[in-house]
Amino acid sequence: MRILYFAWVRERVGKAEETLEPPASVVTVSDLMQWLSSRGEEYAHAFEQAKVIRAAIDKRHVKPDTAIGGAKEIAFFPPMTGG
Amino acid sequence: MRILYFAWVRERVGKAEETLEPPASVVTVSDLMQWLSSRGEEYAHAFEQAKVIRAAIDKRHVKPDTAIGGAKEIAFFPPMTGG
Amino acid sequence: MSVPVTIRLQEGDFDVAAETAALTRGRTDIGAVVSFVGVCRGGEGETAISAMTLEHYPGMAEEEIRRHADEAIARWPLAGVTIIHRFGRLTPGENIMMVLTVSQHRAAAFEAAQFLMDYLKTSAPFWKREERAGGAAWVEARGEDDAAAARWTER
Amino acid sequence: MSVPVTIRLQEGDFDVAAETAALTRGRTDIGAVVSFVGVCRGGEGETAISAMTLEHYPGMAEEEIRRHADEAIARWPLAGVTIIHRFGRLTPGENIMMVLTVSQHRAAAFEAAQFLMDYLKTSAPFWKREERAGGAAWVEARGEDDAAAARWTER
Repeated sequence: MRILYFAWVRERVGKAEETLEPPASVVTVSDLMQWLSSRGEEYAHAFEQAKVIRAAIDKRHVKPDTAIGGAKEIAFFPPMTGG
Repeated sequence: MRILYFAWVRERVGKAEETLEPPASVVTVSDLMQWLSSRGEEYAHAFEQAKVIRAAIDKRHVKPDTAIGGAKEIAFFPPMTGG
Repeated sequence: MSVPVTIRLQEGDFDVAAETAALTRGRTDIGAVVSFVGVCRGGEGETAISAMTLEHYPGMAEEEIRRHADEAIARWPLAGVTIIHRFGRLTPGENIMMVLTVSQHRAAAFEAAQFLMDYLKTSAPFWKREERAGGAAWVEARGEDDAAAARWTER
Repeated sequence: MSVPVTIRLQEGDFDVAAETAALTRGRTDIGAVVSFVGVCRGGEGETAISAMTLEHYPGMAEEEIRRHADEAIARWPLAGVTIIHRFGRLTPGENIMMVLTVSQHRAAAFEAAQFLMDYLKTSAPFWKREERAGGAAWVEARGEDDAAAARWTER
């Protein structure tokens, strides 16, 4: 699945997007954040404030407990500041 | 004192303004409307719905029980419909 | 700092973009620009209007609008207010009036513009007369406009 | 009748007057035109910003704004909505975004514009990064923006 990062999440991870296949044990958005955190220091830093980070599946906002099954694109980003 | 009429009050009275000196018994705005009503059919028609008509003394909205003493200019008009 | 307030009554049209530029040019303290423009509607069928004439009370109209602009400035942290109201004969699609409020943040600009509109509707001395196929008639005041104005004193 | 909705994300500036004309031209059913323009503020002294960069999530930003525009149309009797949001680098005094709502009466146009702004602030995927003398930093979301958005679901 395609994973996108925006704003300071992108800066901390060090890339704007990547394609990853998380293991079957990763069921929810929250699980995915935890799994990503284990992938290295830059990920751990990006997701250390996991409660603050927002997620979208296939371009729609989702809650941390949303299942990621079937998702083509998952994005992680800080609270929005547009407008 | 100068008396002004606007919108349908003006049309019914048949003039936009006039200068009148009401008798001393005319104390309030309401008294003045009653006194004007007695001045002829056109006035009676203009002020027959006295409760609907608004008044201003020297360019400020006033209530019917406001005293008219000292007023230079009194205006009568229907509820406003600008904006 | 004194807040710039412009109030104009005029027969001709106005240019919201030019008024906005005049109020914001060279400033970097403004984050929110809200404008309201009231437009002459035409209606449909037998009740369609062909034109509207706006009568006003010269002198009082400016003073009354200025009193409300001053009140808006006292209630909200505004960086500027411009209000222009036309009078005379207008046809459907023409602009009737505009309110422009600018502020650092949007809440103040939005609320002040609504406050000014609600008060203009109920207390600025203007009267509309509509021309229809069946003749001309003065527009009746709407009870909901009084209710809209009342909400600003209820809180 | 389908309500015209225009949503654009662009790097360049926009022209509120041209957008208003595009939405109202040839129509006589519109009585109220409300526009909001968000402008890049500069701030003062040591905290003054020299520029701001807007990052966005292409694709989702359009879709998210469209969902809210559709909701606004379902909730209020609107005659049209135009929303334009810029991205990229902007300097103080430059326009950031605009919301334009038109309707027969002012209440719908005002409320829909505020609703759209409140939701854009909290749910459209845009992020501001401000450049100051001391360096650049991402803008933090304001709690009052969440509160402003919440008021539309409370009633």
